[in-house]
Amino acid sequence: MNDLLLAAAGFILMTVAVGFARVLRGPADVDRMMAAQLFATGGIAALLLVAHATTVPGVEDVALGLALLGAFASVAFVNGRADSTTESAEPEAESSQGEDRT
Amino acid sequence: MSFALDVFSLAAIGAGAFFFFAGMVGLLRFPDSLTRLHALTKADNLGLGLVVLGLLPQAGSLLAALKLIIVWVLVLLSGAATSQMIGRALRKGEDRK
Amino acid sequence: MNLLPIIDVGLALLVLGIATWTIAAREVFGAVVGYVVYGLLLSLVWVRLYAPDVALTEAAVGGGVTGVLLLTAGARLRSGGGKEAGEATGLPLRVVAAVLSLLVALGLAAVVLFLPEPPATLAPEARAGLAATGLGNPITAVLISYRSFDTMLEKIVLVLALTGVWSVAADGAWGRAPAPIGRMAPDGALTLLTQTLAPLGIVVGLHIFWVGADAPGGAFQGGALLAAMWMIVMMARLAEAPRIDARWLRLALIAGPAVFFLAGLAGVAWGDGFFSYPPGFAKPIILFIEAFMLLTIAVTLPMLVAGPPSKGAGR
Amino acid sequence: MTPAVLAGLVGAAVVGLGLYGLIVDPQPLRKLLAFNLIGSGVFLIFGIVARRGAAAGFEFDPVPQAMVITGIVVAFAASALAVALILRLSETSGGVSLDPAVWTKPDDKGEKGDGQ
Amino acid sequence: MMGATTPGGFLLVLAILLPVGGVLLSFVLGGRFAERVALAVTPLGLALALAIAAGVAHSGQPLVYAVGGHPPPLGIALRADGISAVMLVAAALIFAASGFYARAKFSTPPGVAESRAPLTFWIMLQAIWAALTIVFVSGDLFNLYVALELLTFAAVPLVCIDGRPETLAAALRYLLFALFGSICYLLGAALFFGAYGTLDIALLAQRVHPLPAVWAAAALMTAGLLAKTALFPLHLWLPPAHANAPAAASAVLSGLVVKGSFFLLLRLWFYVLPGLPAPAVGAVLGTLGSAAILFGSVLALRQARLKLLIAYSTIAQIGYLFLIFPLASGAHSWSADGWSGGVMQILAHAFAKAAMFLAAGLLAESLGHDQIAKLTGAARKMPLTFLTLGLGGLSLMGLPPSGGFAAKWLMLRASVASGQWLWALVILAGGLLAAGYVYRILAPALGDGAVALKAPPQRGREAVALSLALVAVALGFAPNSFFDFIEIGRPIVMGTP
Repeated sequence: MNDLLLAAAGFILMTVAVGFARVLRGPADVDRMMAAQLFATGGIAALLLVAHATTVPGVEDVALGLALLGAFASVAFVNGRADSTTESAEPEAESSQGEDRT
Repeated sequence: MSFALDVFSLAAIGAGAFFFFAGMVGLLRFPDSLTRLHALTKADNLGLGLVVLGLLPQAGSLLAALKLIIVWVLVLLSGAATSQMIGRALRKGEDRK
Repeated sequence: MNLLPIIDVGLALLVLGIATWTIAAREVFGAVVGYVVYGLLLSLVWVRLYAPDVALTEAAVGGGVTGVLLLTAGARLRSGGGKEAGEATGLPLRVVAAVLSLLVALGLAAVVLFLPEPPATLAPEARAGLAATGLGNPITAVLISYRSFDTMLEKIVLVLALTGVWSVAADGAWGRAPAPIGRMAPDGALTLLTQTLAPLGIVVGLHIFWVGADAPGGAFQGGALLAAMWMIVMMARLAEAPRIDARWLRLALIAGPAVFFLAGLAGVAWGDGFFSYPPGFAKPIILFIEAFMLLTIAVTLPMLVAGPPSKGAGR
Repeated sequence: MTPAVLAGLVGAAVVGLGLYGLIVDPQPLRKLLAFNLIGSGVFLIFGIVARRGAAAGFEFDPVPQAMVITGIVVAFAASALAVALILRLSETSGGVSLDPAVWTKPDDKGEKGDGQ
Repeated sequence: MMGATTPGGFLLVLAILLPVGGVLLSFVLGGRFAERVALAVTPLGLALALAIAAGVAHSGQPLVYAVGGHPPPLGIALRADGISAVMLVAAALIFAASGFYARAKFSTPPGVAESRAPLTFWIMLQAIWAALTIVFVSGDLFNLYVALELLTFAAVPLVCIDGRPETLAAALRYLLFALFGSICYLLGAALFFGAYGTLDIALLAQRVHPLPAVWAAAALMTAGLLAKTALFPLHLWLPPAHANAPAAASAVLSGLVVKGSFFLLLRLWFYVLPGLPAPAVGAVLGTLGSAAILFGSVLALRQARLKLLIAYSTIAQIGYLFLIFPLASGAHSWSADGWSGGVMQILAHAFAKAAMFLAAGLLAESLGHDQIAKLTGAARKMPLTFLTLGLGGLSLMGLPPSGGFAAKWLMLRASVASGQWLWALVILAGGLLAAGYVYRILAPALGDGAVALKAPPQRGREAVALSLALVAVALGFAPNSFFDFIEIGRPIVMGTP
């Protein structure tokens, strides 16, 4: 049973690793973000499987943390790229940074 | 009984692994970002969902099982919302890619 | 169990590959994406090293919050119009650097392979002291009891880092709030996500803090998750960063180290000396200290990411 | 090869990679990223020290693991301070370089440069 | 025993907690209170430092305190020996002087509840004090790592407190060097722990063997600390950082902060690794030190700005410190001279350099610039300031009577007695070069000419700077009992294990 769980974990890990090629290739930043998101989900799945097979305590909590942070990172990605992919960012919030301080 | 549960677990996890594979293929092979996004959401939601489903019978306690489900819900939530945001960003910035 | 080594080797190669990408990537954004993924993979490695506490910290602080910090920085640099590029390093220096790095890596690998046997450890001592603390998680015992002094000073480091971040503000901006880290106009999907995610995340963060006395988790990990939730709320523009001269903020920022400090001194009055907890009361005192540290971490990390006060904000 | 040894080798390699990036990359933000990589490699080496120290019913030695947790928080604080300096430098000088020669908007509030 | 608390050990905790508490209180109260708290902390800190010195002198043994009642290896022990006590007192004096001196520049302006530069300055000043106190008394290598980081985080914002791009770039460069240094140090600590399961200095000293892991750890820690101490060729960050900071901060940075990382090098090689057969290490460090002396002095000779000249002089004077490694190693008859000379050099340079930076700050405020070429005749207008520069310069050159003379004389004796002639030549050459750059400051200033003062310097601040220079001179009269005192707790080689 454990071997099969590990095999599944290894397979998923390998799969998302190949998907990481999208991070390398792009072309757009959103593609990179999507690959990262796939990676996060796959990583969580692999973590759960490996941990179950090796009986490390408290791994559900680690997975919970990773899931939360995955969402957090995706939001930050979208957030960080909003300006360079769209024109709709708030002008005042941003320009206040560059101009007022000089 | 436990044998049947094991078979169920393995089947679900195997199916989950397959969806990850499908998501990866889509991510790499599909021609543009929007269709890739489509492939990705399938893998996210179904792949992890099936793995979690498969692990549920193996979870030691009710709390552990609950946590597994919350993990899935969290990924589902963030996946849905971020893919919508990504989609919108893509639509707005189509010419700038 | 002969599959495990294969997975380990695969994981190791993957970690190395992604680390290489973060160094080699041409653009900052791509490198930071790589770094966040790298942080996630590292937490898998930490689980394989039987270190779930570290895995959580690495995922939350190492990958998550640091990733967002770098990402926000990259975005702000771009929007400020600053050039990111310096002149590229010449080939001779690259070769020298490569050789030097390779030698360091090889030397380090050799040293790691030939660490003296039998392995040195403090695990028995840590086990022996555990009963007196009433805790089940030895790492929490190390952090809040055996080496409490380090932990308190590390909280002071956070206070100093924040003072340092604030200190680069323009003089006229002092006292105001940091510029928003959310850059988008309020977004329906993001608002909805935040409204469901944040409460769930807060529950998870508090849970991880609470179980930390006996299971993996604790104030660091829980606090970092709460911090991430506050940052999401700020990114969704559901709340803005507070003014830096707000009294409640200052109090929250020093609550952890201050309570730690006072608990240490209380040990002088009622225990056996500085930072000794009276027997029988150790666990409640430790949880009390941790509760304030949780607060301080949850408030400090987002403020560190938000940056110095800005003239445009917090009117 | 045990996972601990493997992780140690990864740690050593990551330290080397980060060192290369730190020396070669001219952009301060990328230097910071490289610094974080070195940090994670160092933490991994603490990690294998902890794993080797499994004894007394623990699967790990908790002392070095606790040190890693402290170290991660300190490294984050360092990154935050560096980011603040980098952003402020780019605002005041119009460029993010340690070399004043490439600044586009030299701030003339200061009385003089290096006096060379 | 080694890790057990001794009477008076609690003083060490108090000495650390006082500035730490000051930081927290200043941060939360903010505004004018930061200055008041910092100034209130100063005399108390000096009193504690003196009490610790008295305790060490009285018992003739290091004071020890096991924090939390957990003795090493599990817990952290604080230890103050002779040099810790001396450094604590020196630091307290320099902090008191800098704090008093800085009041004119860093008081919160009226009508404002809180402003940026004063709050930053007073918090960071106390934080540097806290960090240095830990550096001087902690007995645990990881605890010392946290202290090193505290020191970095406190020192960097002081460099760029005026917010100009030059100073921001200097601060960023300083931060990157310092972080690199810390991470190397931490890696060394990981290897020490991996080899021996403890990071307690006294326990490690008993356990270390010449293993690959130990050599690697020692090399990494040394490299990291060299970067933080700005030893040639890792000195690039220092001159812009020290020369651009406000004078009160420069005094602390140049006089004390670089000594913090140097102090850890002493701890590493003379306390953790006395059993390591390492003559080559002494030779390498001595050679780098010699290069720093010559290189730093020559560059100091070529600077046009006074503060930059003083900063480059720091690089040269740091070079002298590293001669302690070849001159004080082992248990030879001459190594006590080398040790005394090295410690005396730390102290003499700390006071002389702090005094000179404060004086240079007064000069820059009064003249509106610090260009050496335009100082002609300035000494007549500001005699006390130039007296300070002259007395500090006396100590840098190593002319009697001064602490610098005592330090260099002892080092010369050790190098002659040990037959290491090369170091003697370098010490003499460095003295000549120092005479050259001090002459460059004083000669035009003493000549005829008319400079216009924007404002006369404040007498009180001149007196503060002068008093530090007088301490540097007075160190030249240190009695033998002083040198016995700094030997307390120094592990002289007990033979290689």
